[in-house]
Amino acid sequence: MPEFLYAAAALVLLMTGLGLMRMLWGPSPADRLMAAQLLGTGGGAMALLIAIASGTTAIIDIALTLALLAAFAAVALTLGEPGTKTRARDSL
Amino acid sequence: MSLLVDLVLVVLILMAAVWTILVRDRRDAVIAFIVLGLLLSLVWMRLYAVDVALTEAAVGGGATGLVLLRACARLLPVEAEGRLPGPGTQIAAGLLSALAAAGLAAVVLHPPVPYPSLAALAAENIHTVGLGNPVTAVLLAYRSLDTLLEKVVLVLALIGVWALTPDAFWGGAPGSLRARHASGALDLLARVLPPFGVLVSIYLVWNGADHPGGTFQGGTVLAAMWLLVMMAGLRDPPGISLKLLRRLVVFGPAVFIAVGFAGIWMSGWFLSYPPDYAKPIIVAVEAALVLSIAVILGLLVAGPAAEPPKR
Amino acid sequence: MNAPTLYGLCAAALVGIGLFGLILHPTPLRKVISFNLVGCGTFLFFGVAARRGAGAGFAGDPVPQALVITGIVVAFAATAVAVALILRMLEAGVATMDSRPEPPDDLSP
Amino acid sequence: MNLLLDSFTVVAVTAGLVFFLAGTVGLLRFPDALTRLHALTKADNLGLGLIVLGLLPQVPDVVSALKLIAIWVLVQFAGTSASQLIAQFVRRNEPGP
Repeated sequence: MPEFLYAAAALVLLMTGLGLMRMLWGPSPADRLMAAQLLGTGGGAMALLIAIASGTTAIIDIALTLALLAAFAAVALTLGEPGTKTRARDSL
Repeated sequence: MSLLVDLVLVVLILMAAVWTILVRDRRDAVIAFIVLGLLLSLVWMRLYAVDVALTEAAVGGGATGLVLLRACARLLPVEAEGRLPGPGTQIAAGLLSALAAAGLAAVVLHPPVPYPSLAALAAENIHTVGLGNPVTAVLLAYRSLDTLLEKVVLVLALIGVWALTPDAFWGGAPGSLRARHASGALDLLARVLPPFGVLVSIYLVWNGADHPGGTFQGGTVLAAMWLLVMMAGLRDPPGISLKLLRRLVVFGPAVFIAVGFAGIWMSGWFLSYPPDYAKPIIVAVEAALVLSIAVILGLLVAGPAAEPPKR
Repeated sequence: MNAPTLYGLCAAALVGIGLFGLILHPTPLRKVISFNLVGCGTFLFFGVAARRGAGAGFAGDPVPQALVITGIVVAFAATAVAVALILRMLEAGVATMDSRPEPPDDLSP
Repeated sequence: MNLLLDSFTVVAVTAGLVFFLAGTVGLLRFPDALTRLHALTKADNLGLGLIVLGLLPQVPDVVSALKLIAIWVLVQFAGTSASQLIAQFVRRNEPGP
């Protein structure tokens, strides 16, 4: 069983990693962020698979932290929209 | 089979790193950097450093990305990215960097035998502090002076950021973190997620005594939740001259220093704990620190004051 | 080739890439990001050292791990200070590092 | 019994992998940002969900099992909110059809 779970972990990482091509292609920051989002979910899934495969349950906590902060980058992106002059003024 | 996971991870990391450097738009570079932080936390997991993986997931994925993206929003758009140096300089820089990397690779490929390790020493005395997690034991018992000074560094960094406040705004609040466009989804997220975040943060600190987790991880998660509330506009950053805020900032380090001096009185050395009470003292110090860390990290992201003080 | 060696080489490459970016980019924010890359590579070295120093029943030497945890938080604090400094420099109309003056109407009202 | 649980794990995890594959292919091949977002959510919901489901028979204790479910619920919630935010971002920054 561990061998299967390790292989599944490698596959999840490989597939979500291929999704990073979208980070390279863009075109918009939203597209790039989607690649990051997919990798976040894939990374969590990979952590869970390895946690069970290796019997290290502490690794589950990593997936928990990743899940908790999964939306953080998306929120930060809406913050990072190019500023207009008026907005720049009240952010000073 | 498990080495396959490592190979894929390394390839992805190098891809993200190269992209971080080469991409033209600085916001795209920050997104690549966030991805890199995420991948690195998976690497730490593969290196059996779960404590570090938790820290990297919280700081790399959350706080650093937020600081950088916020800065991007306030800097000039793409056309002012600045000119890259000429091809000669680029080649020279590339050669220099390759040389540095090759030197480091040589160090990796020829490790000393036997490999230096303090694991045996750490294991020898861990029963005297009553902790099950060796990393927490190193942070708060064996090398507690380092950790104390690190807290002082955090306070100094906050003073450094506040010192950049323009004179007219001294005592006011940092600029609002509120997202530019109101969003129901963000509002909901900021109302529902923080209770879970607080729970996870307490769990990480409490669990950190015997299992991976601890003050930094808990504090960063707590700070991230506070920032989420501020970004949704439910609360704005507090004025930097607020008494309660300043007390919270120094509360953790102050408790730590007090415990350190109590150590002189109780067992003869600064920051030494009496063996029978070591664990409760360490957990109390951690609980005090986690609040201060959360407040300091949140305020570091919020930045210097940008509004005139309210009188 | 075992996993720690692989990650050690990855760390060396990260430091090299970060160093290249640090020299290449004229704008301060990109320099800060590049410097963070160098930092990531350095931390990864500590991780490799910790994994190689595994012993006494631990899967890794806890001392380098604790150092890295401290390091990650301090690196974040340093980044926050650097970013605040960059924004303040722009506000004050100070020239950027490639010594071309910034247009003063950038951020000031 | 053990064999049955193991084969359940294999089937569910494999199904999860298929949804991750679908998410990646969609993200790479779909023509515009909103359809790509649609593909992404499939990996979030079903990919992770099926992997969690498949791992449940293998976890050593109840607390870990509860954590696994909590992770899935959190990702559901965070993923949904993030998708909304990204979609709103896309609508503001790209003139739609």
